[in-house]
Order: sequence, then structure tokens, then C-alpha cells
Amino acid sequence: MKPGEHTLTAFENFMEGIWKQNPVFVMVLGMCPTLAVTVSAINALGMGLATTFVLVFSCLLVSVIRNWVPKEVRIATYIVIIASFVTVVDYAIQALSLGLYEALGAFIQLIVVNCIILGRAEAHASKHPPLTAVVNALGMGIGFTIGLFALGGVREIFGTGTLFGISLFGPGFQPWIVMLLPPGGFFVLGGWLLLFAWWKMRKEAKDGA
Amino acid sequence: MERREEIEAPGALPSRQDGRPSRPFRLSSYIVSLFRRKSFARGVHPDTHKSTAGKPIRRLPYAPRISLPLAQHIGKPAVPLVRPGEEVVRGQPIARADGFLSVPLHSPVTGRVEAIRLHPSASGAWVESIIIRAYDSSTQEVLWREPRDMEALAPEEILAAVKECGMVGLGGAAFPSHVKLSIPPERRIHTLVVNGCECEPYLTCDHRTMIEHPADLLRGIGYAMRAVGAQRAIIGVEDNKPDAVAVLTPLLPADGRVTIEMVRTKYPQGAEKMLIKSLLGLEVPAGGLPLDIGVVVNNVGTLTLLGRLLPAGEGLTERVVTVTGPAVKRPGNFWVPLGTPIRHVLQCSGALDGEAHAELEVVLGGSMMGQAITSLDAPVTKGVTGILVYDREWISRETATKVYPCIKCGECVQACPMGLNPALLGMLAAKRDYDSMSADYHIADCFECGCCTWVCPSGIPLVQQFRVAKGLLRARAA
Amino acid sequence: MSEPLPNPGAETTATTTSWRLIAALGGVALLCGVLIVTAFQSTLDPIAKNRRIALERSIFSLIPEGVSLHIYAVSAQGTTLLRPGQAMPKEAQRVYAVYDAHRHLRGLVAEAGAVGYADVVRVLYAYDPHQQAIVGFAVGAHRETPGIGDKIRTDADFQKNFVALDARLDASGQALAHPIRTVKHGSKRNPWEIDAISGATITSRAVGRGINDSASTLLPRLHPHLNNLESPP
Amino acid sequence: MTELRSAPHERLGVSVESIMLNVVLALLPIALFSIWLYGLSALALLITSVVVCLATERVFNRLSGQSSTLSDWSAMITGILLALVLPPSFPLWMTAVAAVVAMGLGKILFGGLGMNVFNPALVGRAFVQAAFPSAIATWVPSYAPNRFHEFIPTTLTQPLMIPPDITAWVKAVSADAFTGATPLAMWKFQHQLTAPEDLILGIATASVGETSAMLILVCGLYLALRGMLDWRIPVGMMGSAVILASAFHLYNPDFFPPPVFVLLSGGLMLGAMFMATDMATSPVTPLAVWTYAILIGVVTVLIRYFGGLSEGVMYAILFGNALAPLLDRSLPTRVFGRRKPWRVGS
Repeated sequence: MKPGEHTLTAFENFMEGIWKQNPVFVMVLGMCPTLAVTVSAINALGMGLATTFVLVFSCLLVSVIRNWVPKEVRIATYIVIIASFVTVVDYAIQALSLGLYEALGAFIQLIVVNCIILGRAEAHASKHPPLTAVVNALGMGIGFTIGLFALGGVREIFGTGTLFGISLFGPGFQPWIVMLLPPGGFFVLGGWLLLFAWWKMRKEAKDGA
Repeated sequence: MERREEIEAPGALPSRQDGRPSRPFRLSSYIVSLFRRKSFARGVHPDTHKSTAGKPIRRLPYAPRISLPLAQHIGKPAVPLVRPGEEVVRGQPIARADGFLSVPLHSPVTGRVEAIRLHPSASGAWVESIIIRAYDSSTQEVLWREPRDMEALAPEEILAAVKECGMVGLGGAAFPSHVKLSIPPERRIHTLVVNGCECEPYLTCDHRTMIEHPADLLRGIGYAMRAVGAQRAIIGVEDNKPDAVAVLTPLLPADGRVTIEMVRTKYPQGAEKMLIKSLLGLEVPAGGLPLDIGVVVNNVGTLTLLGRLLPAGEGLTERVVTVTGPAVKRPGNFWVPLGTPIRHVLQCSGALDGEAHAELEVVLGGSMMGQAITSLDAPVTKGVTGILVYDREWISRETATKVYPCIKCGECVQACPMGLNPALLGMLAAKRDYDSMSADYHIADCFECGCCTWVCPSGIPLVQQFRVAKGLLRARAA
Repeated sequence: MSEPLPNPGAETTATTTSWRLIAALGGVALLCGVLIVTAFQSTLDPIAKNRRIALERSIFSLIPEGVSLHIYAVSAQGTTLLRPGQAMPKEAQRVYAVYDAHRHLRGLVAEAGAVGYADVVRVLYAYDPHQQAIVGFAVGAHRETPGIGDKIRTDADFQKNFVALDARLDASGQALAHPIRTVKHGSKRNPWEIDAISGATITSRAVGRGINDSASTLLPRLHPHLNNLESPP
Repeated sequence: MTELRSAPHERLGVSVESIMLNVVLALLPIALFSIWLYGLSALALLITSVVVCLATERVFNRLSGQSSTLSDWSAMITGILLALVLPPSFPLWMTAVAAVVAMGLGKILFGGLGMNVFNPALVGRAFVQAAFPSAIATWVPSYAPNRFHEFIPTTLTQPLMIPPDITAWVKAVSADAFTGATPLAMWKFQHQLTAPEDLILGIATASVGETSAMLILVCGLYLALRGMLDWRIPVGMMGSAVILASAFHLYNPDFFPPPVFVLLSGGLMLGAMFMATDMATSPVTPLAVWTYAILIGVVTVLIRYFGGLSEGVMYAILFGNALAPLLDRSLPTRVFGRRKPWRVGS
């Protein structure tokens, strides 16, 4: 902490990733899985939770060993730690649901290089005690999950007319195929970004008035 | 204007223009030539509004009091030779030139110097002026002249005479004529281009001058050719003035050194660079002057008055001014003594009858490049070609159009005679990216003809933005 | 970002010894190794089970009467029953023999794959040895364009091609009597032709080609030994 | 002297509204002809598209706190153009989706009038092409006998629902062998050519407003003569398409169709006259305009001959739109008294 900067409460620390620095809508990070796997709500949730799991445990471990690991090999250890937890998640998802595993496909493995996780480990966990690190990571993970869900939900509703596989409009629904294609991901993301920017603008206008 | 770059002089000129014999004006050849009329690229076709073209030049009653700004030309202001209270006669020099880039002033009236003080000028600024009260009883004849034998003069002596008469470019630029006619020794001038285009809407003073004083004009052309050493002269006239061509053609000298050439009626045909391109097919290099390619351009008004004043040894005391516009009840062309208040001219032409002044817009010059003035007390100066008065109805019609964002219709690109991209420049101006405007898109080449603004369907004041940008860039460079 | 900037004064100036670096990396690696191995061991069985269930589900969906299946490796040498855990011999094709409640062979399911519009399209197809025809196919993983290429899953007309797609062997028994071909939509004339989906010709062709390639090597090898497969071992 | 305007003191007087209004007027005959061809459904399609476009623009005006920009007629043009490039049987709810996307994504997101990079109507059309590929490839015959008192069954599909199968309906209303394929698709997939007179008169299967090449030509000519349409774009685009098509046709007359077919079929004419010429999305400098036009013509033919789709005009124009700003900057005008127009900088 810089001198003069007020110490964040645990709640603020948690909310950081959900609202102020939401990885999807504010920082626009991790676009690869964001656009590729969010064709359905369940995929989005699965991906989000997997990432959250990796994020929380990596940050916990990084924070625990932060005083013990010399700075020269910091990134190397982070990658090893993150990769290990990703492998664990990979097996866990296979064991839980093969369907989800197939849907998420290569993107589980790609969590290893997800900039959100490495970024959090480097920028936050390596400098804070375990509890703070975990709370922050949890916030970030949940923020990411919410972001993915917001995309996946919309894309599933329009793309297949369902949410979590439950049909919303009956059997005659006309799927919007573009929503399941990568361009659809961009459209929905763009829409959400627009909405976020608009909210922010209005809030600032109100605060200013 | 002083910048003269070393640019490769063009080789042989198109032989077509050389030594063409003068021929009488024939309607059939005029019609044929309509279809192969020379011109420059792009440009616009505004309504010409030349209703005053058929009216002979008349004189106005003298104003009781006149104000002569010491700086009516580009360059250093003149230095007064008279003191308040002194009596002056019409034509008497009352201020001398201050250096090379400066011209003297002559009294336009017989009367008494009231004061030398600040007086409103057309731009709104108060400038040092000689105020003279005219004698009511005077006949206002020119009483000061030193006739000279022009044939005996060497080129330098002609230049001295031009300077002595206080002549400046009467087409509006007010650049001292003797400077323009002074050719550096390393340059050779092959052609004198006589600008009789008068492409500005509303203005007809040059047109009337050509019709009424062709002999003076041809005499003036002869003096200028001798001064610059040009072997030939081409009078360029827009093809909406066939009567002027008809008057001039029979008077052209038999040796064929002076020809008259019709060019397409198109704005801004009368811009120096455009006219040279139309007549000779030559382009003045960017940032250069016509003399870089061996050409000197002079306005017909300037040369006509030189042709009249030089042999008589008189000074420039009056000029032809077109007074016109929707609010003018008795429009026409007038010989106006320099220094006459614009209010006086407008009263005489009926523009101020009954109308509240605040309802009017008074513009010096034509509708495309003229400047609106703030005070009716401002005087007519050497550079005033016309006084254009708009009434309320006209103004509100013109200002009713809404301003839209640029829709990139490209009309301005197809209008800009300089081949600039005003749409892009406008966008850069809006972003205040003046460096890019100047370095990449040549804003310096813009001569503010106003074509872009005239065509713009979005109503964007492009040329105004460019004026601001050029001003800022100049200020930054200085 | 509200992260504090690194404070240069707080950095240790002394270089860390190599030994410490190795120790740190080694320690972390050890820790992680333990973690991964634990996860691997504990999920091994459920994953295998999941896979088997998923595979069986799609196989039984092709042959609805089936209740049990056995895996055979088919090669030029003949057919071999594969016990669970037994490795697949090289150069062999995997065939699932499906049996009904009366322990009769109801059909054989094999894998095929060919390059489609976006990537390899993997399908399972069911072969009925009694009819000598292909009687169904199921799409595995694919990345064909949703709404166009993935019609192969949903298009009823396309699925009808596989009710009884002729896959008889010729007289020599060394090749298919008629290679399975995908033809332009609406121009199917023969039982060995697949009527392509209009607008998704490339994916349709991939399915046809994949099945043809697989069947034309598999079936000649399989046929002489069909008797071995007639009843479950 | 209160009035102090800066020069020039007079203007040409052609305003954005008058240009846009004239484009609307030029599109009206095409729209009316399409109603004559396809009846109630085309009318409903046009109305839906226009109303939704206007409403979208108004709503976004509200949200961004601007005053209404409907009076510039540009939203109206997008609405009409969008309807003209959709198939007549297109369900109204999908039309509404296309209109919202056209205005929202195609225009307003970029900053509104003049700021958009892509032709809004084509953005809308491209979106529904990707979203509803089967509905946009469903064609119905023109001059159906019942067209003025009955909708095409798909037109009134309930929102979000799949349009019904109209094969039976089409068989019932079409007199002769109607194939349900556009002339381009028939050439591409069945290798059959449609007679040029059918293409000129609008009898061939097509989008609502692509049918009559003749009418489009006349309406485009009107705008070009009034100076509200850059004649270089249709000339360059159609010219390059015809020249390239002729070359291919000469090379292999059996496989490649004659150039007149290329010119008259599909959306080439409509695209060249009214889409590629959209001022905001086309370049301004002369060299850039020609390059842009020729590029679109060439890409259109290449997509038609070698692409997966039978029609390429839409993507070709969108491609041209994307390049337009780049072309403007890399092919500047030659400034008077300067050389090397293509080199920015002095």
C-alpha cells in the first residue's frame, strides 16, 4: 500500500473484482475464453467456476509462499502453481461431467495462461497475506464468472432459446445462429460494454449534478 | 509574398498562344469557342447576380468629409506630408511611401485637413487616418498633375511612376503594383496575364471598366509589358462578358502581342493561379509566385487606371466600386473618391432608406470572399471592389440551414480548386490537429476562396476553420 | 489500478544464491507434483466410467435394441476381443459389437472421420451385418458452422440416408460393391448414395467420405470373421 | 451592424436533408414496384423496417440526450434500403431485428450520421444473414395471384419463432416451375441461366428491391443527374464487374455466365446505385473513389464465382466500406502546384 492510500475493507476488496475492476466488462481481460466458451449459460458458469477455483487456490498458495520464493523465480513458480491447479480442475471436470468437459474443450487448459490469474498472483497475492489474497481472488473469480454468465446467458437465450438447457420459448423457437458464432460473442460483449459505459456515464452525470 | 523559391522555369510555351494575330470579334467563333473554353479543374458555379453589368459607371455626390487610412495597401503605412488645418487640392500627395513595400497617398478632394487621427476601418479596428473636409464650393477637379512622356521612360522609370501614383492591386488584394511589376534580374517574364475574369458574384466594376475604358486598359497593358519585359499579354475574360471581348478585340494592337482569351465562367477563375492554369496550362508551384514560371498577373482595373494616370502624372484618388445586393435599391457602378464613408455610398444608392441598420449586412467585395464590416463610417479604400448589402430576409434564409456532421459527400473535394481535401482538413480542424493539416494535407495552399463552404450540404464553415488554422499556424511559425 | 508501485528501496540488493532458487523451484514443483498425482489418482476411475457411459450411450442410441457391447480390434489378421484395460494393437480398427437381450449380434459400430468445413468431423456409424448396410450414424465432436454444417445432426432428410445405406461387398469380398458417395441435394438415385444437405454440402461430403474410407477397409477385413462375433464371448 | 457573417455569404443551398429526401424519393418507385410484385408482404416489410429504424434512432437519441435526428431522413433511407435487400417472405420480427441492428450497431454505435464506417442497411442485412440463414434463403415467386389480399405465410411468423414451411404454399401460388432459388443460386448450384429480360423486368426471384434492373437504373440516374449520387461508383463497380466477368466468360464460356447476367442478377445494380454510393461510407478523393468502386465490382464477381455464397455484393460493399477511410488517406488528391499525389507529406 502506498502511504496515504486507505486500506480496503474486506468487503471493498471483494467487490473490487465484481464491480470496479470487473475482469470482463471493465478490464476486458481473458477474451479468449470469454468469447469462445460462452455459447451457453452452463458453459459460462463452468468456465467461470473453474477459473475461480484456480484463481483462489493459486492466490492462496502464492500468498503463503510469497516470502519464501525469491523474486528471480517468481513467475516460474506461479506458472507451475497455476498449471497444477488447472490440471486438477481439468481432471475434476472430466470426473464430474464429460459433457461440460467437451464443451469447454481446450479452454480449460488455456486457463494456465489466463492473464487474470497470473495478473492477480503477481499484482496482488504476492504482496498480501493469504486471507486478503483469497478474498480478492474470490471477488475477481466471481466477477469473471458473472461476466461470462452475462455473455453466455444472452447467447444461449438467443442462440438456442434456452437457459441452462431449459426451453424458454417453446419448440418453435428460431435460433439466432450468429449468437453461437464468434461474431455473436463480440456483439454481446459489445452490447454489455456499451451498457456498462452508459451506466457509468449516467452515474457520473448524476454525481456531478 | 516575399518568398521566392528557386523553381525550374518551364520550357517552351505552347506555340498556339504565340503570335496569334488579333481578329475582329465574331459571334460564330464565340459560339464555337464556348465548347472548348479553357478552364482549370474543379471550382464552383455560384449564381453570378451581375445585374449591374449593363449600367454605365456613374459618379456620386461628394461626401462632405472623407477619411483616408494611411495603410490602404499591404506593406508599411504611408507617412503623412500634411498637417491638420492645411489646405489640400485634389490629386495632391498628402502622404509619402515608407520604403519599398509602401505607396503614397493623394488627396481625393479639394478641402482642408481636419485631423490626423484614429478612425474606424472596414475591419473594425481604428486606424490612423487623414480626415479631410471637402469644400462645398469646389468643382473637385484634379488640380495636381505632372504629365510625362511615357514613351521615353525606361522600365525602372515606369516602375517609379507606378509607385508615385500610389497604385495597388485594385482587384482586392491591394498589393503595391510597383512591387508586383518589379522583376528580380534573374527572372525572365514571358507573359503578362491581364485578369478580366471578375469571377466573384455581384461584382461588375472590372466588366464596366473594360467596356467603358478599353483604350486606357490597352495603354496600361503596354506600360506593364514594358515594365516587366514581357513579349506578350493575354487578357483573360470569363465567357459571360462577350460584350467586353467585343469592345476590346478590335482595339488590340495589330502586332498580335496582346490577345484576348475567353475562359469558362467558373469561380474562382479570377484567382491568379487558376487563371494562369486556364490560359497557359501552367501551374504555379505550391508556395511560389507567378513570376517563378515567368508570368505576371494584373487586374484590368489596375491596368486601366495605370493607363489613364501615368501619362497624366496623376495619383490614384478614386476607383470604380460596384454597389449592389438585395438591399440596394439603386444598384450600379460608381467612381468613388477614396476615403468616402461607406454610409455615404449606401445613402446615395438607396440601401439605407427606411431600413434599420441592424437589419443589414454590409460586405466589402463579392459574396464569396468579401468581408462583412462592423461600421458604416469605414471608408472606401483602394482595395474595395464592391459593396454588397444583404437585407434581413436574405440573411435569415441563408442562416436557416442546420449544421450537420460531415457526411463525407465529397462535394468539397470536387469543388476545391487547389485540389485539397477540405472534408479531411475539416475533421482535423475539429480535432485541432493543426500540425497534420499543415504537414500532411497542405492547408497552407488554401487561398480561402470559400468553394468548400459554399457547396457543403452539412453547412460546416470549412473555410472559416481553415482561416483560423492558418492564422494559428502562422502565429506559431512567427 | 490501485496496486502499489514497487518501492525500489525495499528491494533486497543482495543476490539470491543459486541454491535458494533451486530449492524454491524444487519445493514448489514437489508440492505441485503431489497435488497433480493426487488429483489424477482420485479421478481416474470416475473419468473412465464417465467415458464409457458416454460412449455406450451414443452406441446404444444407434442400435436401440442393444443391451451389451464388446470391443474388437479388427486388422488384416482377423478380429480380436479386447478385454477392458487391454491395449489396442497397431494398424487395427476398433469395432463395438452390440448384442441384444437374447445375446444376438444386432450390429457393429465403428468410428470414422474426415475433414469437413472447419475441422475433422468425427462420427460413429452403425453397420448391420445381416442387411450389409449402414443403419445409423452419430456425430461426435465437430466444429462445423452452427445452423449450416451442424444440420447433419438435426436434418431429418439427411438422417434418412442412414436408414439403410447400402454397404455390400463386391464379389471378391475385397472392396465395397459401390463406394459410398455423397451426391448433390435432391439427386440421390441409388441406395449407396448420400443425399447432401442443401447449403451444407461440404459437411455432408465429409460424413460420406469418412464413412466410406472407414467402411471400405473395415468391412472386407471384418466379413470373413463375422461368425466369431455372432454371439458374445 | 449586427450581422457579421464570415465569407462566403451565400451557399449553394443543397442541404443534407434535401440530399437525403431525394434519395428517399428515388427509392420510392423501387419500393412501390416491389409492392406491386410481392403485395401485402412487401408493404408490411417496408413499413416494419422503416418504422423500427426510425424508432431505434429516436430511442438512442433519447438515451444519449440528443435532440431528434429523424428530420435528416437518413434513418428513413436505411429503413427502405434494408427492406429492399431482404427476401419478400422474410418474417416481420426478423426484419425488426435487422432494423434495430442496422441502426444501433451500424450507425449509432459509431456516432450517428456521417460517422458510421459501414452501410447501416447492409450491417443489418449481414446480421440477419448470419443469424437466420435459412429464413433469408427462402424465396417466393413474384406476381402471386393472391398477393394483394393475403400475406406470405412466413411474413406473420410470431416473434422469436421459426417461420413455417411454405413449400406447399409456394407450389399453390406459382404458376410454372418455380424453383425457389435466385438466378445466381440457380447458376451456381444448378448451372441454369435466367433470361436477361426476366432480370430487367423483375420477374426473376430476388430480394424485395433487387428485382427490376431497369427501374433501379432509372432511379439511380435521377439522383446522379441531380448530383446527389457519385456516378463514378456505379460506373466503376458495374464496369469492373462486367469486364472481369467478360474475361472469365471468354476464358470458359461453359462454366462462367455471360457478363450481362452478372450485371443484371442479384443485388449488383441496387448495391452499385444505392448502397456503395452511401456518402458516409464511401471515399471522397477521386483516385480513392475509383479504386473503391472497382474493388467492390471485382470482389463481387470473385465471391460469386469462387466463394461459398451465390451472392457477393453485400460483403463486397462492406469490404469496400472498411477500406474507404484507408483509401482516402493513401490516395489523396493531387494538390495544385504539387507532384506525387499518392505520397502524403511534402
